[in-house]
Amino acid sequence: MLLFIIAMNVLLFGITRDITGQSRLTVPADAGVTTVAGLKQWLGMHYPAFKQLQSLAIAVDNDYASDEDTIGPEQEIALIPPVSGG
Amino acid sequence: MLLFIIAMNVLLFGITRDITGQSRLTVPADAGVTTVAGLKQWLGMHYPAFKQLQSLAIAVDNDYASDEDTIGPEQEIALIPPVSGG
Amino acid sequence: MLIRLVEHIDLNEAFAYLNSPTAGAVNFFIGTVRNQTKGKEVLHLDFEAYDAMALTQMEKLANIAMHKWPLVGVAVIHATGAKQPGTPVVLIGVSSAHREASFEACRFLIDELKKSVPIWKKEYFEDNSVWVNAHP
Amino acid sequence: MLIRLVEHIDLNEAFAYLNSPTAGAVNFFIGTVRNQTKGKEVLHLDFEAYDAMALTQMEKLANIAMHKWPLVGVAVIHATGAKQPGTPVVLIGVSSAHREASFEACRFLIDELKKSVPIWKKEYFEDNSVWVNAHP
Repeated sequence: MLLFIIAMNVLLFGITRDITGQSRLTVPADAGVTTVAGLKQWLGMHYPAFKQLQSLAIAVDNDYASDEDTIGPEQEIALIPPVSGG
Repeated sequence: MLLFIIAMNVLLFGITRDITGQSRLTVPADAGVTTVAGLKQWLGMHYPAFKQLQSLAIAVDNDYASDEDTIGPEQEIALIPPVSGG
Repeated sequence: MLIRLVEHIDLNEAFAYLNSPTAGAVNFFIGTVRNQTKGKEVLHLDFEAYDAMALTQMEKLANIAMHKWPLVGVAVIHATGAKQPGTPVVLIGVSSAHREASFEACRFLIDELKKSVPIWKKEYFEDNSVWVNAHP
Repeated sequence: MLIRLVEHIDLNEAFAYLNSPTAGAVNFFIGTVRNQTKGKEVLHLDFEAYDAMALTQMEKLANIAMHKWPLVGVAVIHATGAKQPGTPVVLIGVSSAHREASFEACRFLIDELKKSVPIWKKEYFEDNSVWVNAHP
């Protein structure tokens, strides 16, 4: 199954970029992440500093995603820490 | 008494100027007008068309005046038909 | 406070006046001439002001707003003379640290200006002209 | 709809876009950089956007506003990059036939933009820098 053999890229912005020192993360193909909830769990294990944030949303293809939404490497996935525009 | 021997000028704007064909009215010295209420009464007699207006306020020295306010020729008096700025 | 009767409204001048390092919010309301009233085409308009009293009343409203809300700056500017549809005829500008105050004060100022500032609008249609609001 | 991420906000461009003979009311909210946060001097700021998503979300909000109110035009413009105190960083512009709608829609758009559009502000002080809102 394609979903499990290609790693998934996750775009980072704002403080998540500062925390990781990177502008994108790679979720390995063998991590078994197929939903937003799964991604959040994986992030919590690998980047405990994210848990200190006021919130951390996941965007899929430029829209806010829900925990149950499925995700895969063909989508544009991004972490959205608390916004502060305006 | 000075108040009664000098005629009183009244500035006109908007529709009151169109109704009278003048930009100011003169209230004769012998009309005995000494209050805003008196002026309104005098206007009603001489310019019945004013009664058709939605409202007609009197301004004295750049402020809205009340019926009981006294007026005289030393003040700047104006008729304020319904405003429509903005 | 920037209180003016002008021939042409200059948005940039108003913004330059209101903007300040202590302000985080600037609100503008700009009233423009519409090309119709109740479905009838307006060809042009004329704004007449009782200049001295209009400026006095505009300043009075600006002072009330400055007391009611924590504002940094207030601009109340009205145009007079002949105007074409699409032309700005009134500008209310308010700056404050936070947007709650600037929104509320901006709304207050335009609402009150329309009620009490001695300025009159005459609309010219194809077949007649009307002093707006004059008759019931 | 004028939906943009820009380096510099141009008020005149937005007004030219929003102004129309069918509109009688134009509202602007302009957010500017304040020189202090909780009494601490802000030296400068940096705005970072997730460009594609920010534009998508700004357009979505503009569409909601167009459906909720009878609007003539909507502009949602945000600046990105390094900014000095006093600089405009966000502009919401709304035009409509009557002012009720333009005031309400303008307020709605800035409130929602601040909640959901993926743009981040970093404030630089004398001794440190902070991503605004990031931590509880």
